[in-house]
Amino acid sequence: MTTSTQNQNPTYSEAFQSGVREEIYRNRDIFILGTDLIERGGHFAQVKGIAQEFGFQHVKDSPISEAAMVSAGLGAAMYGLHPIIDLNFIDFSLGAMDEIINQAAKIRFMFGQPVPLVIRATSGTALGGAHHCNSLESLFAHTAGLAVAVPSNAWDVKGLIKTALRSPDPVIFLMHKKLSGVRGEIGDENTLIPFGKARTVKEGKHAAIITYGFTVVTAQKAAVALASEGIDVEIIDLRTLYPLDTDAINSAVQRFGRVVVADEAPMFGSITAEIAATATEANFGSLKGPIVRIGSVRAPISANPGMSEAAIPSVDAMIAAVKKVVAY
Amino acid sequence: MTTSTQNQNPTYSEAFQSGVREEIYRNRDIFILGTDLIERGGHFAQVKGIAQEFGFQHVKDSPISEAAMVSAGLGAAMYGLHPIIDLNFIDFSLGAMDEIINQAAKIRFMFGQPVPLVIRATSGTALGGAHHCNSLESLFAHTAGLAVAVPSNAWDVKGLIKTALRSPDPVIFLMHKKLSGVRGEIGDENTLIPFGKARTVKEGKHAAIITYGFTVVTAQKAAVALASEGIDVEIIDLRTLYPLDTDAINSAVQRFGRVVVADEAPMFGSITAEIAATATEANFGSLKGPIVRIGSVRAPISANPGMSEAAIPSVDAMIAAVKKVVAY
Amino acid sequence: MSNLSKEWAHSSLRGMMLIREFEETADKLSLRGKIPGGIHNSSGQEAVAVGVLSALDPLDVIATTHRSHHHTLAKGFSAREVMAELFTKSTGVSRGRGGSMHLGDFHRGHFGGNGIVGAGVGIAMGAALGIQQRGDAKVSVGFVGDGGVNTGRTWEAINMAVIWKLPLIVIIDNNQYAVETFVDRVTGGGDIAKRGEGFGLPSYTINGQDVVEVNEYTAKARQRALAGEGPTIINALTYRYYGHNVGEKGQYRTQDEILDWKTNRDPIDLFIARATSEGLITDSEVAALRDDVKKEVEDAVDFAEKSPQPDLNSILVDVDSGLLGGK
Amino acid sequence: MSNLSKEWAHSSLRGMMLIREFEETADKLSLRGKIPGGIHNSSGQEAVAVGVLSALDPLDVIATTHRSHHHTLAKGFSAREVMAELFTKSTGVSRGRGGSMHLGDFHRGHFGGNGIVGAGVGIAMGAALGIQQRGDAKVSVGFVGDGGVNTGRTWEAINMAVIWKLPLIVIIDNNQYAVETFVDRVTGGGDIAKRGEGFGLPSYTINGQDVVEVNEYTAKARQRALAGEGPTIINALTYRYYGHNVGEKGQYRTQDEILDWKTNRDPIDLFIARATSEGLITDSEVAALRDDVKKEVEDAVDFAEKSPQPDLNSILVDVDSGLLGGK
Ligand SMILES: Cc1ncc(C[n+]2csc(CCOP(=O)(O)OP(=O)(O)O)c2C)c(N)n1
Ligand SMILES: Cc1ncc(C[n+]2csc(CCOP(=O)(O)OP(=O)(O)O)c2C)c(N)n1
Ligand SMILES: [Mg+2]
Ligand SMILES: [Mg+2]
Repeated sequence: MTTSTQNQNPTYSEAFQSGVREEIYRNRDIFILGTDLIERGGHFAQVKGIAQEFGFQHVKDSPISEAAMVSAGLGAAMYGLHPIIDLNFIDFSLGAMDEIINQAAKIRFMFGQPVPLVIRATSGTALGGAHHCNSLESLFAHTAGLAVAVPSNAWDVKGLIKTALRSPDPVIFLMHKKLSGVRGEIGDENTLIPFGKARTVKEGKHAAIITYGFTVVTAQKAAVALASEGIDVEIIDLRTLYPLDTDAINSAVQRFGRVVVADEAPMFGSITAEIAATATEANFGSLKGPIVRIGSVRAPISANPGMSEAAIPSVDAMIAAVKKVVAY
Repeated sequence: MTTSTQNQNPTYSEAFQSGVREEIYRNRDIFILGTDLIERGGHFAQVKGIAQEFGFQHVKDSPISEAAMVSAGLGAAMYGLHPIIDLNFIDFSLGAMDEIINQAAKIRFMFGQPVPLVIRATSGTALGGAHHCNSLESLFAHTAGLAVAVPSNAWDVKGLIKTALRSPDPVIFLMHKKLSGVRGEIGDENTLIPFGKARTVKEGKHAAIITYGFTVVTAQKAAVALASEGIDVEIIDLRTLYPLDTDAINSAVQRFGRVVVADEAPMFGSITAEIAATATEANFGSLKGPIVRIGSVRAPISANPGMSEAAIPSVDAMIAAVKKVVAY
Repeated sequence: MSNLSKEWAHSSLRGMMLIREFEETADKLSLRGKIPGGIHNSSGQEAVAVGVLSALDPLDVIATTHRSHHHTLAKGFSAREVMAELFTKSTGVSRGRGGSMHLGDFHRGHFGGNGIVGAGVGIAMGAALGIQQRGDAKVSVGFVGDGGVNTGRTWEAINMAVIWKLPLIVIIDNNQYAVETFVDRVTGGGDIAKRGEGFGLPSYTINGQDVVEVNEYTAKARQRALAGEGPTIINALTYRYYGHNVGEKGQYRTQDEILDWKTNRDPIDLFIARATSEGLITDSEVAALRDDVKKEVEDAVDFAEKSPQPDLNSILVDVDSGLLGGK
Repeated sequence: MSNLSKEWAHSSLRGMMLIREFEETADKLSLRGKIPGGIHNSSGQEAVAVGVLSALDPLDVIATTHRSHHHTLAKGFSAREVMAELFTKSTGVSRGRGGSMHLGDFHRGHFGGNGIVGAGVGIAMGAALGIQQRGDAKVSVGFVGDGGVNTGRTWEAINMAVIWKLPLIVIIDNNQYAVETFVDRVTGGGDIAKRGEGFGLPSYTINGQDVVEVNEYTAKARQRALAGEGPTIINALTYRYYGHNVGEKGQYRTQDEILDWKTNRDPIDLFIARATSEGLITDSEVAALRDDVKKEVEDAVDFAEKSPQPDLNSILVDVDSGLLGGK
């Protein structure tokens, strides 16, 4: 998907802008609400220029009130609009969990009426310490009523946000902070990416890595190193955690019988457990050995870069995991 | 553990009172803070009489301010006290998630100093509808820095709360609403139950059910029915979800090779996935077939009793799951 | 001569009587185990509900609390669909899934009761934002209890409504107790309206037992909201006759206190007295109304009893739209 | 004759100068990539930090925000241990794990900076409850920014402090912007002290550029807290000279505005002028202090540079005590 004219390609953040712009053209009910969006365009420039292009009605600068931000979006969505609530860092969603988990997620079930609401935030481990590096995706994926997107590249950001903005359901849209500036091709205005459809990043012969978000990059690096040792590993990028592409997962297990599931959330209780457990139950006979999981250690993320890096799966850990399953 | 003098045994709620009372005698730094505790003794009478016995300093009636309740406990714990923050229903913790997940859980890691804080709440599926029936235990267990207790009977309630009140770490203490009135024997003032040690509810010969909380009752009923068909199933009650008794889990997998993991949280992404995935990875060779999970459907809980019941694992579902693993 | 119309007086009185009859009946049914999970009885608080809702347009939005039968009936929902919901029957307004705490129908401007204290104000604020974004000539009303004013989310929402001048009215259905906790014991400053003023919006403490006063303040707040001037808080002092949840008694308030409110400040009695003395209604008309609401509630109970349970196979329906590929 | 002691004047001036020198130095180091994750520079806000902390006892508790170098230095933490923490070195006050936003040491009454806006007030309130439970003669101070006063958690905590008369002082380190958002655009009512009054506690808006005024109001609030009369809010108006995070500029405020504050309202200049005119300090003493803090910060940088990184193998240490059986 990367081309030789890479410099002309937008960044991951700009891909978000692009998708949102096109969708506002189609649907004037869309607006974005969050802190420091109008001038600054958000902490990651993810909505830069949109207020200037479409008017202030489409971009609202909010007080620091995460609970009210989400309930503003929620009430407006119930009224028929299609808000994007930009929570900046996903860490701050912890101040709006009732609004997300008790309200937004459950309203359709209770009242039979749609909640077309996107909650966007930047996620994942980088610098900034324990309060800015939470990986909360498994909390949201566990919550009935929520869809969860975790794009790993510009193309997917744009295609997935466009789909989210045409969906009547609440979507948690998680963008990884280490990918913000990474450039890549993006689709045109008709390129929508369905939720629940994984992407094969790279086909392989010997084993599969199932992953998402920034860990896709780690997997790609591992794949290169493994190739030099004659191990050809397939990489599957889930793109959304709910709906989850169980077909792609089952197919990988059935084809290889050797599977690594990886992400950078604390491994204990992460979504990789759901993937491994369900795939094992459904395809036990196909497995040459157990699905191997890798993830982060059970610890908060330190502000120290070395410690922060050490917490999450390294390329080496990924290589070791693949070798382990290949050796079955 | 039930005796013939059952009527003299305290209820599950009274067992909590008993443990807290004894610990306040030992340690005057303990106090309880929550709504409607002094007169009413809490919604489930879980602290009834304690204010009258120990004085108002040990029981504080709070405004409806879950975030402030937890931060009150947190700051007091950092100062050296040992608060019990009573959140009434665990559903209301969603209004204090930042205080629990970002603050209480991470402080020891960041500052190297203890946070002796217990957060108690009633949990699980019963009547009351979607906002009063969340099963959030996997969110807490996934969070580094938190311990999570999920007692299934009066004995364990008392023994575990006593241990929690002697621990320097934050503990989420989840009591199941359907067990509140169930009577059982309790230990004396020196009976502490360690965290991370499962209890064998019943030994068996053919397979094991690993579970906790109210689902232990479901498992017991299933075991009786299965016995009549000649299937002797072991039941393991985890008692705490973090620390998790991986020794007991591994032993069960190794001894039987046929294991069911069950709880009543929505199954997608629940702690049963962690248990199944990790146990499979560690004991693949011992398994006669995949670990089978049962849990609740991916849906909010309805106020309608029939729908509410239908959402969680029935005795029949438990029986079917055991038969499935026994048939491997 | 009265400044009230006969029509308004009759309909408001009937509205309050219907609520009272409904709640008294539901209480007994709940005690008899007919209503799963109990109810939060609003007997005594009728004037707040009817005073507010009679000042609104049918398409205005409300979002409310765990104690919301009165708001829902006053919004024009039928006793049948509300009672059936309490019974968690499929004919209930939330198809039996919501129960007593989760009555609602967005198409009719009812954005739901709520199991979470304070949440209704946030939702109402969001609806007000939706109204503003669309440029509609409507207002949104968020109900909250005296206990709910100590939740942070309530003030976050109010602040947002103030800075954006949203067409929001916050009604504090102030029955002076949160479960067993007296409002003054937990409310810093003790003056909820003053809190509101600190957040920059007009805030009035009014007599919530006087349906006319409630109506007038609400109408004024509605005008202000429609004029684009922003939100208003109305702190309506009232009283609940029953325990927090059905069957609860407790020692936190005296029998004398309860009796005093019932005898001297009952909103229905007060309004009957006024309407009668102002020649708006006769004793026999009052009696006829009483009969009428009694029949309506009897019919509602009958309807609820006979209605079917929700289909247990529908348990995964409407978790999400399915359009994103869930299941 | 001045009512200030020479000793207080010298130490307060030195405190402010140290902060300024520290921040100017840290800013450059951060731009050079020495400080992982950047910093929130408090240059311009020195009088709030020094004014508050000089009115407290060393064992009083503080809990603060993402912008907390000034509070931490004013609390008496050495430039070495703070700078080393910014470098995320093992010798830092939080062993390199916290970084710029998470400075703290409970034993010395510092309950931490915080990455979450508003969280410090809640923690300080909890500490105040701890103090009250123990019957200690201490107070607890929670810092929060102008942006932080729109978080619900802040008002929940304040309410709790009011009803229980907790020994809490809330300092609003009001630099008038939250990232790029001007306080008036997002603060309903526009008057933070009035919000406080609505919650029932004395609330003062004061000149945060005047270290003496800040000190006096804090001392008064401390007396009130120690006397068991409860919390106070002090809304101290100040200004940050740099961008929100290091290196940030933005168009949200004019260069004129920044220049005006720097030229006409600089807290250090103002205090030097006063102290000099009141005969508390001489020009050469000022110059000596300047030299002194410069050396202290140089030494701190040197210390930080030379300090070792945290041991990567310690990553699972202190996640929990291990006593409950976790790893
Ligand atoms: C966030 C939250 N905390 C606690 C509860 C439990 N609870 C339900 S109603 C109630 C009291 C509410 O009091 P008030 O707001 O005055 O309303 P009232 O019941 O008097 O109508 C409480 C504490 C809840 N539902 N939600
Ligand atoms: C709950 C939460 N929301 C948003 C942020 C992102 N953020 C960090 S600092 C800041 C601005 C805070 O402004 P203010 O309280 O005035 O403090 P100042 O930066 O001016 O010192 C924001 C929005 C955060 N850290 N926490
Ligand atoms: Mg009340
Ligand atoms: Mg500020």
